[in-house]
Amino acid sequence: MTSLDLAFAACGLLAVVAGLLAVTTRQVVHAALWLVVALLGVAGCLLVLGHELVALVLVLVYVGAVVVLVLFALMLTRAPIGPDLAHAAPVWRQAAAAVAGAATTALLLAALVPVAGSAVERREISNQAVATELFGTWVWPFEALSVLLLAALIAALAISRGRAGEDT
Amino acid sequence: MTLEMSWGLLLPALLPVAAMLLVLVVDAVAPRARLAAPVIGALGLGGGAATALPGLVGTGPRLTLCTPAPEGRCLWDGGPLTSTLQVAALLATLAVLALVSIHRAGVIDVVLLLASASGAAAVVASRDLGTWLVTLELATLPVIALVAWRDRRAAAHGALTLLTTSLVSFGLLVLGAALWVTGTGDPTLTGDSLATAWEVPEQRVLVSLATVVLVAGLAFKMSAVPFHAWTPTTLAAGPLPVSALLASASKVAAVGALIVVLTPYESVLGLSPGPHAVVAALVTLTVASMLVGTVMALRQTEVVRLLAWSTVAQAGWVILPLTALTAAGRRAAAVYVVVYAVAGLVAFAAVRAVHGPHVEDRRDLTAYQGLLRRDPVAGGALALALLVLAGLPPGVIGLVAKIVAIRPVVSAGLWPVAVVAVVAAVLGIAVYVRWFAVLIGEPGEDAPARQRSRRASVGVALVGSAVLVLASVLPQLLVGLVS
Amino acid sequence: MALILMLLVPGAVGLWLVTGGRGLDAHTARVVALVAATVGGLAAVVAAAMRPVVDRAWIPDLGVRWHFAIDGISAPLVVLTAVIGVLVVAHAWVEQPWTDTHLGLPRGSAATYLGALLLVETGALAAFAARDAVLFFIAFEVVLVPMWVLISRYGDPKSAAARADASARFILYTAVGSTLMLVGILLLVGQAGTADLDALPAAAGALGQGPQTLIAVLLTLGLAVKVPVFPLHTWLPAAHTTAPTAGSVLLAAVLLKLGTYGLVRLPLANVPDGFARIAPGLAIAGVVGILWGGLICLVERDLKRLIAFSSVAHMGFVVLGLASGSATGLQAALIGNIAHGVISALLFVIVGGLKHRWGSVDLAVVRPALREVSPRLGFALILGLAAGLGLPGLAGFWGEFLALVAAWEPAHHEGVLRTCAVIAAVGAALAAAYALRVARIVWVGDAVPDAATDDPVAGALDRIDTRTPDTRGVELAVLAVLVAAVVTIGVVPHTVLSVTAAAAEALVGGGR
Amino acid sequence: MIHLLGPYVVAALLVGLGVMGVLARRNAVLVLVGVELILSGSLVLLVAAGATAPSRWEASSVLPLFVITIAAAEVVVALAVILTAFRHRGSIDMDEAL
Amino acid sequence: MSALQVSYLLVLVPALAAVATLALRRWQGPATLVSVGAALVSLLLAVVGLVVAPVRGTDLVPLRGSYAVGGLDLPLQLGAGPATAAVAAVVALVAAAVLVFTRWYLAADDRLAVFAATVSLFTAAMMLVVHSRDLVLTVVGWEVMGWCSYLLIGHWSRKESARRAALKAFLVTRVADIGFVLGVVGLCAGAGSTGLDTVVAAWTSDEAPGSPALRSTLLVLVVIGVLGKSAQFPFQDWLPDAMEGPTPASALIHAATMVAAGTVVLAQLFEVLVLADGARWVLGLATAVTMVGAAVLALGQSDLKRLLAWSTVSQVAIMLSALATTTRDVGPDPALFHLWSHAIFKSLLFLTIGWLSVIAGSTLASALRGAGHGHPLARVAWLFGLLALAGAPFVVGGLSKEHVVVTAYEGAASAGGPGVVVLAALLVTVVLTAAYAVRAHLVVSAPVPNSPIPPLGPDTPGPNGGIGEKSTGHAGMPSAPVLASLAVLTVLTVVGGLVLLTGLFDVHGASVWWMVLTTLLIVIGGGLAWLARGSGDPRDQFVRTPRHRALADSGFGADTAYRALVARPVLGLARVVAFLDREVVDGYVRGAAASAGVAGWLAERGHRRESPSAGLGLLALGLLVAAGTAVLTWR
Repeated sequence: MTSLDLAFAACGLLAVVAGLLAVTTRQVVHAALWLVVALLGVAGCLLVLGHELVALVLVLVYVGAVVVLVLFALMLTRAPIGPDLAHAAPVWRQAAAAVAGAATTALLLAALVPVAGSAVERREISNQAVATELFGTWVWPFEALSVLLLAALIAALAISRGRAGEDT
Repeated sequence: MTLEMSWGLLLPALLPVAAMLLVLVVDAVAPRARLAAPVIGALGLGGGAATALPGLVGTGPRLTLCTPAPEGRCLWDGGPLTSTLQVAALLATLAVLALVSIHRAGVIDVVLLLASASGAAAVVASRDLGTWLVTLELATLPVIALVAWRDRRAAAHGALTLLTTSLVSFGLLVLGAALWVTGTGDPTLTGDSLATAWEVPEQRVLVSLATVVLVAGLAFKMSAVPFHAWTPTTLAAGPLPVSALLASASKVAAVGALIVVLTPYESVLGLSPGPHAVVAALVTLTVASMLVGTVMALRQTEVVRLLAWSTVAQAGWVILPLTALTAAGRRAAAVYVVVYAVAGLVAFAAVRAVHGPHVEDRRDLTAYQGLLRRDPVAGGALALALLVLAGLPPGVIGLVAKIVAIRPVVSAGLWPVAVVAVVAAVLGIAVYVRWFAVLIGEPGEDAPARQRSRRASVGVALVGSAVLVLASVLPQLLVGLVS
Repeated sequence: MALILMLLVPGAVGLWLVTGGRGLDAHTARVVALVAATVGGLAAVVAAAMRPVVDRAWIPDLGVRWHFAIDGISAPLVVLTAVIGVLVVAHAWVEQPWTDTHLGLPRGSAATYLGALLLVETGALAAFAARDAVLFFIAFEVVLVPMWVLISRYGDPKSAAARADASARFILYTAVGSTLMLVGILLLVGQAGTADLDALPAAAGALGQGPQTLIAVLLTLGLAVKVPVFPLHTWLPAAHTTAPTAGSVLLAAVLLKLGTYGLVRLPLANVPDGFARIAPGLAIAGVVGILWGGLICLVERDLKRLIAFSSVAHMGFVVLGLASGSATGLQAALIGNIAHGVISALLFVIVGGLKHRWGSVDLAVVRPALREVSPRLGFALILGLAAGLGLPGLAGFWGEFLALVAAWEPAHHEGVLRTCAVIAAVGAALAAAYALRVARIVWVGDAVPDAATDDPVAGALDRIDTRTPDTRGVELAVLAVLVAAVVTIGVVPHTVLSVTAAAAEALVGGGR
Repeated sequence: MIHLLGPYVVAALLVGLGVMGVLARRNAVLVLVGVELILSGSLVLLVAAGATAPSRWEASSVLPLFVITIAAAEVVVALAVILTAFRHRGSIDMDEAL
Repeated sequence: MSALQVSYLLVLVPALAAVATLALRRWQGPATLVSVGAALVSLLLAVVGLVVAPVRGTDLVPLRGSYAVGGLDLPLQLGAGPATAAVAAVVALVAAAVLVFTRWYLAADDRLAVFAATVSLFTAAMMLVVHSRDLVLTVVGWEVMGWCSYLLIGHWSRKESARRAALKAFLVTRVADIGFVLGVVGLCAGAGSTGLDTVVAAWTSDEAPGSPALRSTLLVLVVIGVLGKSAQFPFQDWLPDAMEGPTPASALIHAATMVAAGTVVLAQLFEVLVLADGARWVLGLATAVTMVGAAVLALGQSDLKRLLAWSTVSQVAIMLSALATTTRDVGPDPALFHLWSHAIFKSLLFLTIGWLSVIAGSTLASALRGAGHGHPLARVAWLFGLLALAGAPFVVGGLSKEHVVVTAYEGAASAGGPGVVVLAALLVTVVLTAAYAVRAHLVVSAPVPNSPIPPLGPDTPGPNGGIGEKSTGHAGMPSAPVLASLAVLTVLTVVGGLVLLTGLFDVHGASVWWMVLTTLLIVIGGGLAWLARGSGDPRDQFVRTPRHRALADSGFGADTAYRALVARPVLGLARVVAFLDREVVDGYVRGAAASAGVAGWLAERGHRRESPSAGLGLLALGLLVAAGTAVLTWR
């Protein structure tokens, strides 16, 4: 158990607990807020693992943009501030979902734990190197990503503007 | 880092993007020019397909985006198989563009189609997880928008279904990718990267799990059972051309992506495909898809739903040869999906020619009573497509495709799966012959009136039929593409 | 050249008739079809005599070639198909299913009907001539859709449900068989490394016992549907009952032959050891079929169904011959095949004619004696029945007798096959019983009441058109050809046996 | 020094929670939340792979960036679709049939 | 002309005549002329054949090489020997007489030509059996005869009893033929050839292709077929029913062809038969039972034609019994000799009763009383025929029967086979035969004038189920050719025994003691019948109650037994099978269709809620399945 392990455990615990609350809370707005907490926890994990850039982007993009959008969407779809009884899933389904989630976790653990091994030295990741690779080797998918973003933008615009009545 | 890059190989994916940008620019400059967008779009798609053609005949490796030797890996493979799928996806999108019909196609339609096409063209060529993930989503995301952006309740519902499943599938893909990187330490989907991980049993398990998760994620896009639930809803609710796109170009892209994932296994598993997790997952998918899809299609009377369920069944047929995890199987899957895409497009085009653009029409089987007599062109094309799908001569190419699909499975010793395929094939014949019987019957009184603006649909149906006839006479033209 | 002509002319004309030529009036269509069938038939006869070979690449990646040739085993079948092809087209002058309106609905065009006939013929010819396993399968499948059209579209005009049921049964059932066969073929081709039927036996001979048996099981199961072998026969009666006369004739005389021919060509020739392993099962299925068909014929009321079941019984003998594994058995199967082709064709033409005249062929309906009201038709019927029961001097005898001899002295599994021979001989007596039952009811008019006045069915008798017109014209010609064939094969079996002898010897490795 | 067990466990738990969230929720927006959890679990996994050994082309850093971006794009489209659906159906209840 | 050529011609000429007659059937007169002419040509040929008959033991040279079907040789040869030449001659004679008679008898029939053609074909088939040196050809002739008998018996198809009799005749013989065909198949398959000489050589050699038990079994099978064709117990009942056919047909079937064919075939296979004790026992017991039973039944018939039928059964049993008892040294010729003599006198009897029935309008004994008055030739023919039947010394029948009796005695004496049983049966039969022969004579020559019974139409059965004869429309005086043929037959009946002088039949001399004994027995039998003659039908003295008469007329109820033991179970089984086929075998087809339907219904239920979350639910299912398979199968 090293200090890094401890730090990671703390962040991880935060992320997991917040995630649990995010998927179980009855109040939809709380769910979005708990997601923020969970994502912050994940960002912390990433930091502990040495990937500051990724952690930063995660916080920026997710917390800064995505969750805000989610909140907006919840508002626009008239989500209640209190517990959302209209969308409460039956208990059996929640139980089934829990079982499915647990099964997934178990499966992943069964595959991952054997390769975990003992403690290893954390590698310093230089943003320089990441940038070089990103704009060197990965330039092609990076450009494709831009096209994707453009397409998503147009798509979102088109959808939200709509086109009345006419059909292809 | 320097990348060796040959632009020629990238053009099939780049040209649609260029066309897309050009459409946007033209639209910004001259918003009145309504014809500009479709024409540019068609040129982009056609050009992309044309630039992929050399790959069909070329020999030798067509790799690009390679890092320097000795540890060099290539991110892009433009070989014959890839080129075939690219041409198929691009031309299928072109056909869908035609189905949208030139006058109605707005800028947004064209842009989204082009984006999707470029994604499809890119994903089949990609050999690394980054490109693969990005372009796969590029192929998918615009389609969701295409389903949704028509302002209708049913379309919105279909889009919601498609969206949620697609989101989850994306989550699975990312999870699979993460597992893959964890297992191999390598973001490329190549035999080399797999081979190193294969040495260590724990990593082997991890990699297998990664592939299973990736396959599951892709099964969404291919609408394979049990990841198919969006298919009937979305296809029936969305606009017909988009359904055709989902059944053709999207399916080609998904199969291409699946082939990319499975190719590495040829080097490690191909020789002895025993009870391996990947094989088991594929067998489950193919068996379930073939059976459930056909059985459900057997009960449909709404033709688009019937086609939707037949898509599910055909997804099983596409996956069938892949269960062998051999190069022959990979090629067979490509051949099959191309044949299916063409036949499916012809069927959708014929349906559109019969019913016109109005989804609210009663698209029931009874509307096809005696179509072959009333409307020999659309009826004939539809009949041919149905026979091809059923795999019955004179749709010889459908039969050849079935032979092609079963062959690798049998060679790999998985003949029980082939026997299941027999059952599915027979049920499939029942599905399509049921429709065919309606077609060749006598016209009833309550036949729908002939649609007026159907030139584009009929054209697509005819071109597709011509391809099918040609391929039936000379199957080698198609079968030989991928070898 | 002859081969190409034989396949191309009927095929192309048939395709044209069902697509472009649908608008043709009935007379033109018939003439066109007859010319095509005749040219194709002549070419087939020439090809059967000259034995040309066509061999060129078709799908190199699958190793599939356009490889057509005719050898001793296929030559009689090719000639049979050619003759039957001409006859069924000629029969369109007699029975015109496209004019059989029911409920006032027209039923498609003459051109489609004739085109479908020609396509079936083409498919059968191609299958008999194919020398490539995969090509054989494709040709085998070609007949499905046109035959389906014939049944579902031009079948019994009375009941649409029956047509739908029978045609669906036909296509699905046979598709099960053919697809299973495809799996077997692909397994065989994959293991042997070639699809060329000439090279396959040598290549497949080296396979081990396990693969051979598996391949043989798959192939035999698949082909047994087509033959049909008990208990896979239930599609046949429905199809025969519903199909128009020409369809029944084609079905019995040509399509069933595809099954036995396939059994000879694929499992027997290529995986002999595997086939020998499952031969007892096949033989048992065959003799059960003999008894089964014979017994049902004793109580069956519908004459067309009855003849269909008798086909099951006759094919049982063919299967028994094949299962014996000896050259004698193979020869027996081949001549039995041909004989059944002409006999059942003859019977179906007659019964189709009767159905046309009477409206139904229910044996429970009282009708005047055929020998009284239409002697020529009656003569043909009694001859057909006699041939069907295996009367020596007519076509049916040789196949049955030789099959019995072969089963008595088989190449393997002597105990099982001898038992089968005994049971098959009992089945031959059943054949006599049902043939005479038909003769008694139809030919000599058993049910004619002596005094019509006090008979409850007298009312029914009045409604029946008792003036059954005798056969004449084209129908007479068709019958005459078939009768001549039945007698010729019966009196001079060597016309067939000598053609098949060398090939049969070669197939089973030179005698017992 | 760090144990890799930690990241693996966290990733597995997050993915499991995400699956649970996706399955248990009827509100379409909250399904998104579940998906985000699956994605973040996968990110942890990806990053952990690169934290100890150099991955080829820094994939363990680059791929998370890609994933985050794609996810953002998806969310944009998803929310648009959800809003459209809400406009037409009056609810975003996933259990509501057409 | 060699004997071989004669034999080929003897087969071909009637066969071609049949085809020609059939082709000319529109013109009845010329058509029948063709067949009669052909029959006369055959007769001529047969006489030539007698002259050129090869010396015993000469090998026959095949005309051409043999065919091979797989491992089976098919020589398909014909051949001739002294005995076959004699049999062929009598067949040709009877056929010619029958055809001549037919032209007169059926002159008014609209299907006369077809009948004549069938008779010609029948003759050809019998000639084939007689001359066959190949078992397949034997089977061919054998079955064709069966078919022709079906056609001939059923000739008057407007009559229900004729239809039924034809069906019965064919079916009963065909059932027995199961055995015949199987036996032949076994013999041929074992020998690898169908050639008679090869088969005999193979199965009599030391290295026979099968065990003695197998050989015996195969011959038992052949014997079963022979029993069927020759109407022996338990297949006897079809023959009396076959009297429903026109009388010429009966004459043909009874005298020279069908029922006698079994004797010919067994004679051909004699070398093997003597080695097969089982077969000899079966044959001997069956014939012993048959000859006595049939004679008793003949005595009790109310219908004289049926009486003749039963007498045929009995006489054929005598022929066959000779084969069962004869030793290797004696050979089959006593049986063939009896065949020869029986053919002559039985055809004479049948043709005479045909003539008489035309006069009387029926064949019932009550109708025929005194029918011989006014037709001396008929009476003479009838008398001599019956004499021969009874076995009076020196007429042809007496001579041949004498040889059979001696053969049986020798067989019994050499202590092998069923000789004793057969001998006892023979002696009983001699008595009974004499009795019914005397009875038949008494009926016809009774002094009571013929009571005018109106001629019966063909479609209405006579009283008591008797046989209605066809009204020919003429006064009952046959044409000159018919009279001539009757005269020839009568003469031959008297002097036919002279054939022994030609050496065609290889028979041992008869014993004087046995001749005396049988004569005594004949006198006893005939005397009893004469004493019991009474005022009406002498039968009444033996069979007093109507119940017994009915029993006799129904042949001890064999028909009922056939129905109960064979027909009904088979039909019942057929119904069961039809049911099974419909409901069980087809069940899996419909089951498959139904299960596809049910699966579709279930799947549709599973997809009924097309809500977005349903898809996610399926996803969970899929994930669990994938996880399960992954865990179970990864390696």
